Amino acid sequence: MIDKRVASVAEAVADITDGATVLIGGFGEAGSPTELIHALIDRGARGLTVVNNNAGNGHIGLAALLEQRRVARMICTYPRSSHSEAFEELYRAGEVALEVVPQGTLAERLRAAGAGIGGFYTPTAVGTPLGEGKETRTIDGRDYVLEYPLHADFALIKAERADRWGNLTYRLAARNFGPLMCMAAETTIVQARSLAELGGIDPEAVVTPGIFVDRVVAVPEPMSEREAILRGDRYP
Amino acid sequence: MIDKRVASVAEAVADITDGATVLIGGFGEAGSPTELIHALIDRGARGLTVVNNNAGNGHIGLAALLEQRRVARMICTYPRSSHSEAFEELYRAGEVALEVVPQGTLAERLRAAGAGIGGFYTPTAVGTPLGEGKETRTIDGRDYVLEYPLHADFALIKAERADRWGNLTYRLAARNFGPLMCMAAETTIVQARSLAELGGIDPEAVVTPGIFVDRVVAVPEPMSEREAILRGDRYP
Amino acid sequence: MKQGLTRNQVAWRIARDIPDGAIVNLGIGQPVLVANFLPAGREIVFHSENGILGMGPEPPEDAQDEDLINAGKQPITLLPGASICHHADSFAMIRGRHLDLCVLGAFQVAANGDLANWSTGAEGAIPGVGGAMDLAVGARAVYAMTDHCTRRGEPKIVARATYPLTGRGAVDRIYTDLAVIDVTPAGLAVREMVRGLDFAELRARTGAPIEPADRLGVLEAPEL
Amino acid sequence: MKQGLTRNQVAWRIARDIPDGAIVNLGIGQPVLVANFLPAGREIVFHSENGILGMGPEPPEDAQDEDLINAGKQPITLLPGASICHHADSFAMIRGRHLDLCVLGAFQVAANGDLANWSTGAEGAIPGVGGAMDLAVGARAVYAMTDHCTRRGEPKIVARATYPLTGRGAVDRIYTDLAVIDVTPAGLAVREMVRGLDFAELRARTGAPIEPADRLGVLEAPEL
Repeated sequence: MIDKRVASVAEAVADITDGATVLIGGFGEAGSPTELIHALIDRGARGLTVVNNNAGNGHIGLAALLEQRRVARMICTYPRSSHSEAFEELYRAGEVALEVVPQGTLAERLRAAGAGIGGFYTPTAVGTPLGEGKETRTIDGRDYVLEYPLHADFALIKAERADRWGNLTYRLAARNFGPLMCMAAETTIVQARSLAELGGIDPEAVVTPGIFVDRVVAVPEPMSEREAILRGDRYP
Repeated sequence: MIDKRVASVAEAVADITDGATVLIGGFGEAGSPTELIHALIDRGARGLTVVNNNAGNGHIGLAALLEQRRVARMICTYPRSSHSEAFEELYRAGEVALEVVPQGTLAERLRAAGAGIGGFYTPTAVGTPLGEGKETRTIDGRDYVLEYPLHADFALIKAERADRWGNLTYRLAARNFGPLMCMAAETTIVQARSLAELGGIDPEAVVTPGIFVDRVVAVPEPMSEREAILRGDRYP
Repeated sequence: MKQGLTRNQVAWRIARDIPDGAIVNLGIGQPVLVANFLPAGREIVFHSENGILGMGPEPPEDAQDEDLINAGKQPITLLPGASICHHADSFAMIRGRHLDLCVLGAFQVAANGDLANWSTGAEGAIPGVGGAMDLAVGARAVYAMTDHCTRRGEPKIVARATYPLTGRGAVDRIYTDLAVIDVTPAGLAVREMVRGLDFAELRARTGAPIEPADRLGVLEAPEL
Repeated sequence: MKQGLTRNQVAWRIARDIPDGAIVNLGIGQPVLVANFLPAGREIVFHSENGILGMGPEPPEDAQDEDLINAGKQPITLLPGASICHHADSFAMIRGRHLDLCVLGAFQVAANGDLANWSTGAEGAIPGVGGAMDLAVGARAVYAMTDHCTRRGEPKIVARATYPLTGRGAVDRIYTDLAVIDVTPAGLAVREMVRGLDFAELRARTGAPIEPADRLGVLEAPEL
């Protein structure tokens, strides 16, 4: 029997080891798997490479992971925000490396990793500092740079519903990078607001098919990043 | 106001001209836009390049378009089937050219066209006759061939529901190439079993966002390919 | 004497040029103002990089939803006809040239349309690009919305960009507080200029050669 | 004396090797028989190239639906837990190495695992490849299911494929009516052989060098 459900967030992240590359879903406050990140902080892995659109807000979730000095390298599109002081301090202190990737290129590199594509030509970043040093090619009169897939060891994803096969739905704009990161990681770990019976998700409504998911854990009332920041919450 | 609805299939295909490249959705009997193809036959355009997974069945739809000598070139993955005699006769008589593409490569080339990707490296067909003459590259120890996007002038697609912005849903396995072809064509023409009021399709359930669709026409009771073949139907 | 348009007035001017039915992405910052001034009777579809097509205005505070934000991380609503997709599909729309128009802010626009809007290249600054490079290269038309000069009076329209580029030859038209300027193969062509400015003055405030377009109109907007 | 297994028996034998929880694609033709012989208690998820994960068996004729067919164009059902996707996502599953296993028919399998199953290369034949090349290169494990020899007695397991290839080094294991053979870096290793055949006979019917594996078992199956 296929049963990807695990009992706790601690169990879900128990095999994430030092030096792992970890994709973390979410865009702004929508879709952040905050409880899984906190479990990862408890787990204690260090020297991580973390991929996220941003670089954490306030002092919870990814920002807390950074503050706990667990992240050696951030790959993101836009590290700054109104509450990104955790990253900014570490970056200025030289305690975390940063690779900035254009957002569409980040999404496409994740998809390429999941889809078995060895590389692709994108027009994005041609002639800019982020295209420097990359192989370029003119195809049908348009210039492109060659980008490579972005594979990872783990993905931490927040979904709305999940079943024991790992089929997922997402809520509204919390979908963002989730479906792509699920494809790109060797092991995909999902926190879902609710668990459905098998067959409880309409086959046409499944956004991430279970084939891309390894573990599912129920987190019925995930933390609100916005409220946590307003309250000044810190983790741990 | 945005209103992509047109009154008839004839109006929907009225600007398809000789020599156009036309993507035709469907896989087997699921998702074939038969009524749009018949309108295209009535329209009279010749010398078409047609892209479809197969090459028509019986004597309706794509098979009829072939029999009417409108197709100069077929790009498909698998032209033969239990009822593909129309294509086979023309092919043996040298009246239609054939380009066979691996199915995953066809899907990915359509997606690349829609997504602005200039080319991509796929491991599929390496070392086979379908990879011959293609640029190859070894990336991280795996061999790949370089494939290019497959752009088209028109796409003919069958959907389940559509609204006036062109948002689409598909029914079950009739989804197949539809979402990809909608992205890849300059002009995408859709027949839908029903038209929804704007807002009548759940935003999370939209499979093809309206941005990829140009025209929508209601065909409430589309022909069953299976029944048409059993009856021996011919078009016109 | 206040000579130029306010930012709201520039936004109003840009909004007038967005045709009915257009699919539009408004960049973070000044460009979002454009949505406030759409002429009545036009149905415009707004795209947001984070997987939203058919974005509506910010809801009242008690109706905000953390799962419904735009690329600027601000609460939004969905209009009837809206759809949600993931990031790869959202950027397929952008990179695949499906957006009719994008309005972007600018640090510099060069005479050849080169756009710099993501980094001043300053020592110690934390870089961040978001979706700007994809939008610059992908949208069918790119309008730059910018002050004509910096606060220190330096031109933002320049012969060659000195800041790190966002995209080469990306910009089709520039809207400033002083002028509306087309980027053409022959150079920068001024379509509209505010009253009370003569062309020599505009030239003086512009860091690249400009010429009047065939018909030079007046850039004006109502009090806003 | 009928020496070898029937096709149903080969399908039964393959089914025994599919572990609980595996995600599997069964190629068109003989391989689809495998689904009929799954050992009780194993939950196997079947993938079909045309965007279906969680495919169930063919329904009775009065419950068939033209919009619910598999890659072989046959009517199917969906099991609880099934999902639908488009072709690019379906082949992302394949090419991206997410399928645990694929069973493919074969014209020829070479000693190095090269697979030929899409074209005999015959003059005048109409080529068609479908998803075979993607499956050959993408599935984590590829099992070839084939008669050991052609009807004319020619070996289908060969030193070098003479038919046009489907994929290089694609096959991990070969199941025939006579034997189960692993493709290893050291060559073809026979894991199981039917009773009543000696290894020299098997060698004679095989067009490539074979050696017995460390433990050579008996290939047998119940009457089916």
